[in-house]
Amino acid sequence: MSILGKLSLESIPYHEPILVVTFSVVVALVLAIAFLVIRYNKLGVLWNDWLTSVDHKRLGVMYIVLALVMLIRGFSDAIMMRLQLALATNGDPGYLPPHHYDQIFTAHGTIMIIFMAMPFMIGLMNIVLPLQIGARDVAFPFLNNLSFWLTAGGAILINISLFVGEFAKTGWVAYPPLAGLKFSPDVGVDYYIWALQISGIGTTLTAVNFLATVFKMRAPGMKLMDMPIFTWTCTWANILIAASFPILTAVLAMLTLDRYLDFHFFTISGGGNPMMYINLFWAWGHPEVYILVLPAFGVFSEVLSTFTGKRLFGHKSMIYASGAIAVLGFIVWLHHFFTMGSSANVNAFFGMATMVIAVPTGLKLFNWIFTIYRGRLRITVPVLWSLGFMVTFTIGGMTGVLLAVPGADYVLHNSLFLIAHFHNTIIGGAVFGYLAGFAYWFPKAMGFHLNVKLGKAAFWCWLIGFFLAFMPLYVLGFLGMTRRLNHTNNPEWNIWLYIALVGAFVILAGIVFQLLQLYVSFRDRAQNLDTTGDPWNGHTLEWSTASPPQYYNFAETPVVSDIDAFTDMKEKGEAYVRKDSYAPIHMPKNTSSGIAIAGCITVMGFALIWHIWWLAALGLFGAFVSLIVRVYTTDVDYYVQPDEVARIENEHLDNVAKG
Amino acid sequence: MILLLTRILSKIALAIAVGLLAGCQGGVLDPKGQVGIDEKHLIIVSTVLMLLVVIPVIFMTLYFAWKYREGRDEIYEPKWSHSTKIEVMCWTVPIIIVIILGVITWVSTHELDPYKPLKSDKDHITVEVVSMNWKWVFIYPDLGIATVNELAFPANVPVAFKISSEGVMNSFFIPQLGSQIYSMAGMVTKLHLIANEPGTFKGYSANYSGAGFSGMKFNAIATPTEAGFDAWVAKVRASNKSLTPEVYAELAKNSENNPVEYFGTVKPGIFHDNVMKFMKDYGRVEMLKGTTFDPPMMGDMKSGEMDHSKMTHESSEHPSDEMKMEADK
Amino acid sequence: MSNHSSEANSHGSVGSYVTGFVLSVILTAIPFWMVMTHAFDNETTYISIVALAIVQIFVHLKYFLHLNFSENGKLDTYSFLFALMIIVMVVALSVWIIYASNAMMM
Amino acid sequence: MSTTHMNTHSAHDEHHDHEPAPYNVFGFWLYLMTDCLLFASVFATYAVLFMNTAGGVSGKDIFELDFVLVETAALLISSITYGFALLCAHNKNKGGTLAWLLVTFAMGVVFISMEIYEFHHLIVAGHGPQTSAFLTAFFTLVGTHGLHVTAGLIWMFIMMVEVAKTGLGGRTITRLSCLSLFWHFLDVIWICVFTVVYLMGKV
Repeated sequence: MSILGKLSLESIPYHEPILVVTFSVVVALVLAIAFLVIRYNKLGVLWNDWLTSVDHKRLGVMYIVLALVMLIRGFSDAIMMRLQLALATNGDPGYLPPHHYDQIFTAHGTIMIIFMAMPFMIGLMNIVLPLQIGARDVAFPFLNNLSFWLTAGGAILINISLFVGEFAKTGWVAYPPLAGLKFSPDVGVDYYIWALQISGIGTTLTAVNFLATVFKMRAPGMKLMDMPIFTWTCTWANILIAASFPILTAVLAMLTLDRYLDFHFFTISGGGNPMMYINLFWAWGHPEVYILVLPAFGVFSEVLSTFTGKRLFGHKSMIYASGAIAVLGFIVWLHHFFTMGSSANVNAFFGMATMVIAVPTGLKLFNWIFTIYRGRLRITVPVLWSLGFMVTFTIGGMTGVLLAVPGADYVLHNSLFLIAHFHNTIIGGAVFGYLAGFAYWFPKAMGFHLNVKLGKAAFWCWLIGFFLAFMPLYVLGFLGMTRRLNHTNNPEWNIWLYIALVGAFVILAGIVFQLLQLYVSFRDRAQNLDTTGDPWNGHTLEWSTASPPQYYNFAETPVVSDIDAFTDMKEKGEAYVRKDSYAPIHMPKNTSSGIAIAGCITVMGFALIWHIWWLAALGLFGAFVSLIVRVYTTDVDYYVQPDEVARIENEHLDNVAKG
Repeated sequence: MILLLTRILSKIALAIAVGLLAGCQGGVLDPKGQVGIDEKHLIIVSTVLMLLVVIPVIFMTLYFAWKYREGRDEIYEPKWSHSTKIEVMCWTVPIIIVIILGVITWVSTHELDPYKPLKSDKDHITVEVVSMNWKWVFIYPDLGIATVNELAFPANVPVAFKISSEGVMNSFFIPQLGSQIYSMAGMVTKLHLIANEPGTFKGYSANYSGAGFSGMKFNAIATPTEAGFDAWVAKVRASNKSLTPEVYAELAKNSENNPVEYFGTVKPGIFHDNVMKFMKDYGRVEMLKGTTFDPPMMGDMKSGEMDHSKMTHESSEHPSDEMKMEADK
Repeated sequence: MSNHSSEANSHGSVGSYVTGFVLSVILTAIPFWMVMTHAFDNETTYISIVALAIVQIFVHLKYFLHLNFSENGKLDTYSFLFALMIIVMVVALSVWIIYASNAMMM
Repeated sequence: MSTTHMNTHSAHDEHHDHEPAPYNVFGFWLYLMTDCLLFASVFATYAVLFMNTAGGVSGKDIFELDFVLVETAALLISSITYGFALLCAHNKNKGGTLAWLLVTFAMGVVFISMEIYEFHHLIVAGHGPQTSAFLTAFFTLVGTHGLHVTAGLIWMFIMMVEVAKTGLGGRTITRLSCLSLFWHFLDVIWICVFTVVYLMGKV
């Protein structure tokens, strides 16, 4: 074997025009960004203030940038698939042969879940959660930076697969034996494994980090049950991450051993049992869905409470409902494979357990409804997303319960009905929530408002596009169309496939409006500054800081005595009080160790994909050395001096007074 | 804005309703077999039950959002955040519906268990199904014939499918007849279906299995009479091809969009042999009664294995069975 | 005020370590003896070794890992108990699913 | 200052390198909980695959309980010696800490050497992890524990160097406490391993 393992010039798909064009565009974009950065002399800023930052707010912004970039990537895949299915009817092969098409739907699923939704949710959590509990930062700021770079490393790997080698052709669940070496001898599945493994470890570390933050660093006076609801739902999500991602790590490691060392976990010879992969995969995969959607539930709660100018209805029952969803999430995973053929008792048990989850979820909907009841609802962009969610998600929940009835699932499983259902919950639930959170907290994170008109345009395109794109899939499911088909030959289906394509283009318009909104808002930011730090008359502590928040968050740790801590302070006249003197603030220094460690691990992942063993060993060694260097570096923190704090605080308070 | 939303939604709902009523031919809502009919009823009943909550929720969302929007002179109670009455209602209504659904689920899951033979005064026809890359092989052990990508049986006669795979996992699915079930190498899943009326129904693999997956289609022909079925059998028998282990191995190689093929003769027990070549690797140890690893199924499993040797007709003479015994030692 | 005082409660003493050690030696020796000598029938042996293992795990948790329900230590304990609950659910249900499937498919 | 919260508390601290210990230890404990789940998955897999011997050897044929008993003894002894090391560390007894750490390290090495010997012995005898699903699951489960012990040993070695060089500062004690959790946690895993794999396999 050569020094580059399996890697050779033939691994570059230069004969595929679509990929070559994509590659050129990506290279052009990267060069353009690099040019702009250098032209405006921002390289230092980029490196010192962002890439090496341990500040949770900046890491949050970087997570969301990553999520948006991956959203574009994943959505391009979606448009290509819809186009293929609209073209490849009546026996026409379409423009994407299976070899390419199969990679696209695999990449679409993997990217949207692991590299779009997860970073978006973790990004919002990063920006907001420490502020909401009145903390200076997370418990382990450096670890936070490392987690981000591990996630980014995974994202980089999965995108490299576009241009070097190929991605998995197994579907995003990568079931063996199809994902085993016998049926997938190429590097695609290895890209899948290492991208997920590396980012998954980053995610686990994030959960540990935020759990320690929440349990140990709350502002004095804030009891657990008094934590803001977004913090609570994120906490449940983190508990789920900590409890479920290790299962993914384990199952991927087993698949790795099968593929690399000829082990027999899931092979069909040697006594391996592929059903165990399916089982463990979904033991992670189902909680994963709740990891995505619970924080979104938290966003809607915050948004509705803020924009009705009203306390959230049933704060406690919201917390318990989220907890019930989180715990029950661990006893329902079999509903992803009722049709595997386990016994009727097993299927019935898991079906009924799944339905039980509908109760706390339904309760949440009622709580939101009664939060609006007797409020003063301001129809802002975040509220539109929330209302759109409540309507859309209810439908998704209903179809979900239907799929939880094994007898119904026997005919709906793996059909487009299933595809429609989970897009209904993930888009209508999670993504709408993230976009609501994006609009809600944008002024807080960036210091200026988003353009409202474009925001509303984006919302309506998303909502209408969603219904156009996915309601036809429900119909197609009833018509018996199964998922992951490359081409079809059934005239009954055509019209619905065309409508779905139109829907995808309407969603595209929504994404374009969203990007346009970012551009226009940035261009006009001088007119739309948020000077007070509290643009929506918010309830929770993040609104008590400036926009964007001071890098140390709070000059003095706030003392909390109510669920709506900031409303309480405003009512008591304790908000915006000028202090005579401040204490010095202990802060962590930025560090490049996170990039170094995650970079080495990413190199190791790439080397393992291509069987370049020496490079893999080098990467592992590099990561170890970087870690040791970091651990024994003593110059990791500094103090912000009181006069500096006083200057920043007074400037903020002056702005508030003016506003 | 909200009004617009409702209008759009109602339009879409209307479109779907019309579409479902008018254009639902050939799907799972147009079932031609008892299993499918039961499942359609199950879908409808469950949906209606859930609509009891879903419609009020959607209505209340939009109505409250409209009624309590800013600028209208409605009651405003910023600190109102708890009402035991409402909370009790919010818990009980969904709980009641879920209990009803739960009962339906329990009963229907046992009723529609794919392993459960169908009640009928006629004897089952047994078909052994093997999914290969990328085609379906149907073996009629009692008739000694086999086909590729074409399945036939008389209407109103229950069919017992024994399903396995030659490698990758697939899912055996004839939407108009009802349930699907996975096909896995080294495993035999079972499915019982019946056609209540004659016709040609489309069959698919519902579980993605690689490049040629889209072409894994077959026609399931329910002949009007048993005589019609006999004629079909005679047609297959007329083929001079024979499904021997060598032909089977050749067939198992990757191929896409296979045409229909008939085999007039079949080596007896070929299905069993090919399942066993994977299953032999499963050993057994004595029962672990009274431990943490004491699943109630262990007992069933033993009998399941015995069933298995019963299910093939001349199992005892198979060399593969001896291999299994060896593995079991 | 001081971290050290709160730490001091939780890192044990020579006495507690020795107690834990002696208990674990006993709890290890018995199951090994039971299996190595085949002194009992299989069923009794299975039940006993599992029970002893569970007891020994709790001995380790108490004497070596210092889990307790004090103000400082209860979070650790609760997080462990939660993990334990998830483990029991995941392992038990996984085994149930696969054994039931095997039983149906063989 | 009325507040005694950790956040502001640390601001008054004189030592720059003093990290608030409870965060770290609690954070590390949470990491260990995630590790628990990882092991649980591997255990579940073992429970599912242990019968699938592919006609090859089963646990009854290859496990040697007296050997495992010695391994277990080594690990158990290393537990109490690590406890003594930690007690010494809290009493600022540098020499005692180093000595007990060394004993612990030696015990760990004994354990790992025996495990490597066992693995090597099995592979040479033709019972490698590629032979059957049972052996795959066995090697992976026991090997994952072994890898953790190895990582613990590397960490312990680094800590010995740290203690020898810098003494027993607050940060070092925190790290020793984390390692203590790790080391005792591996004991708990080992209890499950010897019970589920070796003892139950041999009944």
